[in-house]
Amino acid sequence: MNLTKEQLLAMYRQMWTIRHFEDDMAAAYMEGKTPAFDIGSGPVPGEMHLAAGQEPVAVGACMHLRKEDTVVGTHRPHHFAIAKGIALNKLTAEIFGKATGLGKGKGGHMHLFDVEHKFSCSGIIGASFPPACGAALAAKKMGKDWVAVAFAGEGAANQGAFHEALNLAALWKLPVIFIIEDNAWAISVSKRQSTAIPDNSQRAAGYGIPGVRVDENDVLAVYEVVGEAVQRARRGEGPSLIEVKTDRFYGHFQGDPELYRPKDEVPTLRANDPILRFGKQLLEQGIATQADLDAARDAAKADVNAAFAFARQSPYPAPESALEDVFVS
Amino acid sequence: MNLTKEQLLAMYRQMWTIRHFEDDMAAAYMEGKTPAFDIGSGPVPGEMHLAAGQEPVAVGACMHLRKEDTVVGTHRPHHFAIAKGIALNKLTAEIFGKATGLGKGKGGHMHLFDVEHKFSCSGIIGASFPPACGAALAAKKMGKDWVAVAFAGEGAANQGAFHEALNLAALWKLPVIFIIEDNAWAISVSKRQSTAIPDNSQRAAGYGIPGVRVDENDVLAVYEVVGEAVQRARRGEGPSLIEVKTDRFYGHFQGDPELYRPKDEVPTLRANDPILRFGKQLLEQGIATQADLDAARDAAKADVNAAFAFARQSPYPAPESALEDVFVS
Amino acid sequence: MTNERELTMAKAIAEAIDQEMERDERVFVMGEDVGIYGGIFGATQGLYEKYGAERVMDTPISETAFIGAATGAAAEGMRPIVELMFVDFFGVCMDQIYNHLAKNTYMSGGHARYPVVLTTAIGGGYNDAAQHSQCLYGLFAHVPGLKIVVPSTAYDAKGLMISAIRDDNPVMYFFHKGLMGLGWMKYHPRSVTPTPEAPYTIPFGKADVKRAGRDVTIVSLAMMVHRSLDAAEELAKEGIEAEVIDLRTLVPLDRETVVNSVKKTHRLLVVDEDYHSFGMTGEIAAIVAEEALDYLDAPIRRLAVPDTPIPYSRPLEQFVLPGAERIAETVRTMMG
Amino acid sequence: MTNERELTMAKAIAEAIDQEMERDERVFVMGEDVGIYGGIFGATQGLYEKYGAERVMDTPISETAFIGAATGAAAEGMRPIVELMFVDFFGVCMDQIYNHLAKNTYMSGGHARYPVVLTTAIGGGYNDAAQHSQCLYGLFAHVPGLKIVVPSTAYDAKGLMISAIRDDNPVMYFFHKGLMGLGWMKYHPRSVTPTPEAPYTIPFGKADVKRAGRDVTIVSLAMMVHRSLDAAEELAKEGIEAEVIDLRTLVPLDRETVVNSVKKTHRLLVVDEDYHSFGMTGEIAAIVAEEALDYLDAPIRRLAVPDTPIPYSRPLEQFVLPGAERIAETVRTMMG
Ligand SMILES: Cc1ncc(C[n+]2csc(CCOP(=O)(O)OP(=O)(O)O)c2C)c(N)n1
Ligand SMILES: Cc1ncc(C[n+]2csc(CCOP(=O)(O)OP(=O)(O)O)c2C)c(N)n1
Ligand SMILES: [Mg+2]
Ligand SMILES: [Mg+2]
Repeated sequence: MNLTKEQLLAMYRQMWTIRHFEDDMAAAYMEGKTPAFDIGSGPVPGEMHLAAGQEPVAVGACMHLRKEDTVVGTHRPHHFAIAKGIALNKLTAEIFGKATGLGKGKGGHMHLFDVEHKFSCSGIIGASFPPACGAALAAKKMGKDWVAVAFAGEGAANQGAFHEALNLAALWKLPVIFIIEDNAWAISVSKRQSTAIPDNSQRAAGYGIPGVRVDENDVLAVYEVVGEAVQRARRGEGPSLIEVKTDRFYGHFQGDPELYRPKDEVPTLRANDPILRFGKQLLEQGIATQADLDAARDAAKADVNAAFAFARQSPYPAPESALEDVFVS
Repeated sequence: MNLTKEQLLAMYRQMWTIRHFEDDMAAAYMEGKTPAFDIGSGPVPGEMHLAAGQEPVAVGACMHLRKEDTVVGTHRPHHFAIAKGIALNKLTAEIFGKATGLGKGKGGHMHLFDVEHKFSCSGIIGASFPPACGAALAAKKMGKDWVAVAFAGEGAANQGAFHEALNLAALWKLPVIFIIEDNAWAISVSKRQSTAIPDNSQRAAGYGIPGVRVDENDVLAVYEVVGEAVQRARRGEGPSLIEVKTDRFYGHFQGDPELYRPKDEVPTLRANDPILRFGKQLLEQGIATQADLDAARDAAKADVNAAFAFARQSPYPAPESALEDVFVS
Repeated sequence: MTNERELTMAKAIAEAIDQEMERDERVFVMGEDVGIYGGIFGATQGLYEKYGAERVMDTPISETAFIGAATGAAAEGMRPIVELMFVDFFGVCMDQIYNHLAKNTYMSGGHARYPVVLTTAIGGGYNDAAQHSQCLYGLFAHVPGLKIVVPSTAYDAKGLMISAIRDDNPVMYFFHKGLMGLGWMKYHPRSVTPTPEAPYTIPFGKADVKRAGRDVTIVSLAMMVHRSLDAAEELAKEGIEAEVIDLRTLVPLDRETVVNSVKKTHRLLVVDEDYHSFGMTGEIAAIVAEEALDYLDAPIRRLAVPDTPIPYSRPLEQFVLPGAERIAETVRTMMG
Repeated sequence: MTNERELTMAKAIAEAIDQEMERDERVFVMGEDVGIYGGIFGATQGLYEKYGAERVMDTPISETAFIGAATGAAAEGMRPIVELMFVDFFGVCMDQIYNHLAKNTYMSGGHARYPVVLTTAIGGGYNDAAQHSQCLYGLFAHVPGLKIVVPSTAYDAKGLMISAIRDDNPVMYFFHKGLMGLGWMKYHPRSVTPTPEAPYTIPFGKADVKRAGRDVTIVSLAMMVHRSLDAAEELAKEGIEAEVIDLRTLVPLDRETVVNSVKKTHRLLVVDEDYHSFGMTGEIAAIVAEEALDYLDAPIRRLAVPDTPIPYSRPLEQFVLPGAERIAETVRTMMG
């Protein structure tokens, strides 16, 4: 692993950006929803899927990507969007439903589109696989060494789209990397209840492509494995499938009573916080000082604060603007 | 293989029933379509997909099945229907669009339903997999040792439904057998052009179930492999995936110009006719005499003749009956 | 009715399923999060605890497989109730629904039966955006072979669900999230109604006149029934008496009640939370233009989502969803 | 026009694609059997020979993957033309079409562009039964975000295809099998028309009055335009002059031409090969009931597939598909 101190600290900081973002979003989400929780009230209404705990996947993977590379995310998209480099202001404003948001308030939390950073996502499970193939196909046709990454949850690996896209990508040797976040749950349904084999990366054999499982929720482990896949894709050698074990700290969505989840599960996961572990590692290996770490974390917090302030201060879109943008002209 | 002479001759005869049926159907299909071919004219209009050459798959597999077992076929369904034991008269009449047909003329060649023999099929590629899982689920719930078989072409193995159904069946240990007919073509698209790996049975590993490839278009080879899968399913040990190499003697549908197909392919395949080979084998092994074989073949031909006569003599449904049967009462 | 216990629509649905599961061993439930979770919108609450994982089955996120499996199980004599979590997700499994479940009976010449109830959640109003807020029942009513049920109250929901389960045909049963009476989503209080404990059925194809009136007919279903009733209350203060018809089922469709009402009121407004064009509002308007043209004293009017995806942001979503005020205003312009 | 060469609709479509592929490197074709085979209905004939497998790509039978890939490629600036072999198969890939291709532009606030042309075959009349004979354009016109093009002649087909390819929005392009002029399927001879060789465009949202008349307006599209014209010829012998409007595109929809025609003729018949209820005929009828109610001298009439799946057997299929005779007869009942 040939990462510089700057790069490692950038990763550390990005993980904190994500964590602060998700934690602050959790708080903002509850505004206007107490004492009586109503999903449609407050400054941030609708469903809210947070990725705290899952930072290693997004950050470890996207560290390899350039602006020209495409990322397609999921219904739980903030960590991917942040890791891909989307402007925090526009991202936050979109989730607050503001005119200054990525989609002028039309998309919302599950539908973040950034043409400049080539990011999109979808609330439909399994929907990330096909468009990532298309982006990769376009790169190939245009003779670029761009790659595309499709992220998905372990629950999504049982959708038909997974199979079709993997076959197509393998058949056409497309520069695409399929990354499965195995957080053990698809809402209340565990992986064991939904998936006939324990390890989705083994499904790669059905398409004749490399399949790797990362068994630790560790940013550097992800970085290493995804790095090989990205290099391979850039060299024109085709797709890879990677599954990463990761941890969902919050409920499936905010407000999830989580009755299906063993009581001690979340505390255990949180005790193994991947950001704290990474920080400790940087300290122990003498790569960074506590001051470095604190500065990174503080900078992340400042960024998030600024983005939330921007979002809150931004105006709502004009009601009639709902009628615009069905088609471009 | 513990097949009696009677059983072997029954299989031989059934293969001839299928072959005669398909050949006679090919001829009937062309009636009213010469000199100018018009897909909508003649006594048998619409698309027509024939399975001559693919008899080993249907006959070898269905030999293990009972009336209570379910078979779900494809757009190329005649061989499966015949092997499952559907009354030839009703089958033929349906394809001639007659009131005496399985579906009173409403279904037609791609939509054959026989509730008594638990047979159905569909013109949609990949559609056989899910309902077969459902039949198997029902058997399990009812505490029966019935099995379900889903047939599909090698082209269908790249549909999302394949993946979802295999996972579901494996997860729930359903008594279902997935049998892929690899006739090398999906209309004009070859397996190599459509499928990232050469052997679909390898995809079984992605679901933790047995996967077997039968590399010969041979009825006894199919019989043996499917037998193990059926026993396994009846014992409650779950599903299996089997791919059988087989040969399509006709075009994809009747009228297919087959420009995509190497000129010498069909003659080569026909020179290796699986029925003739099977007959020769029975002779050479002293199981049957030429007279036995001739009698079986003649009996098959007589059955087919009778069915076609029945179909031709049957009346068309009353036009207004088109409005009936959308719902049952 | 005053002494009867009141239920939310979610509880009424779960109770109907429970009673039918008790009555008929062949009834079982499949879907995502229908087990311990009790259904994301509570339609299966309590069933897992009572009947266990064999009869209340959580599935993988494989809608094509498990909805297709419902068809296959029904062919064997089982009576599955299968949940598509949001109707918005139909695109991943529509083939199994409309090319198979819906058509197999016809293609079999009426010989094959598929007693499947396909439940699904509809509706917006809580900012869940373009992929989680649609109604889409018009699209399913357009393709033949599915009975289409869309209740608006707990009372209707229970009776229609029992009818659905006992029907030997595929029934698609749409419940509006904002009528389920959930603890975590605002719901229209009028959806909570007295609901008898004993099982009862409500026949399909019978619209319900939720409010009688002489001046204008408002035809609607699901949430829009209540918005129309709210509007009708406002209008009554101004002396305008609106008749509010709740279609309850789109297939079969009760043309007679609609047409007779228009013959009486001479005015028709159709209100829908589905998309405006090529949907429910057009069909109802067309039927009246065919059968009661000469009775109309004003042009037919329609209010629906104006052919945009459902936007996320609150002011945008509120702009596209028909509300009581806009309904009342539209009626006023028709009275002039 | 008399000196111009005549083309079949299939050739006109293939020529349009060819000319645009020459003009714009970003245009490419994907689909099942679009390569050597030239498309099952000939819409891509000759393209593989000219442009090779890189730009005319045969796909696996994985509609979700390759149609979704078209969306992804379009986002990168490519301009894919992607074929869904029969519209009847939409159920295996509808999610990628309507939740993504159709909605992404809106959800992105208009920032993202998806110049995809999704071609597909429609129509019955040759006994291909319930899963291979549908029209279904009404269903796609119902959900927002897709332009819906349905040509009836070679001339229209070419101009509309070039417009479709140059459009920066998703366009669904439906061609009727019985209008393609195939050697192996009966086709309506009127679909073969003079067709200029030089590229030209036809704007979306402009209906074409295929026959002018004063007595009744017949609104239709695809094959039913020709059946209506056949009926109009019969009716003319009886002194009834029908105006036949070919909508050509459902989204955008040319309401004006329809409404103005009805204001002139005072009678409306809508003819469709799609299912009767909750579809095209209802929408057109509703628009007229909203905008030209007072001009109507007779109840609006609709002719369409009577809400049954398409049956296989010839007498059954002929019974459900509207034909010239039934159209003429319906018009006669409206004139009384
Ligand atoms: C096609 C489809 N089916 C069901 C859903 C409802 N749903 C939303 S999130 C979710 C669970 C997804 O699990 P997973 O893929 O593991 O992602 P995670 O939530 O764990 O990040 C489900 C079932 C959906 N959005 N789309
Ligand atoms: C979902 C779907 N896509 C496309 C088609 C069109 N189609 C009919 S048969 C066929 C090829 C099928 O190939 P395979 O599964 O190998 O079966 P075979 O015809 O070889 O028996 C195709 C693409 C279809 N019927 N359904
Ligand atoms: Mg998960
Ligand atoms: Mg094949």
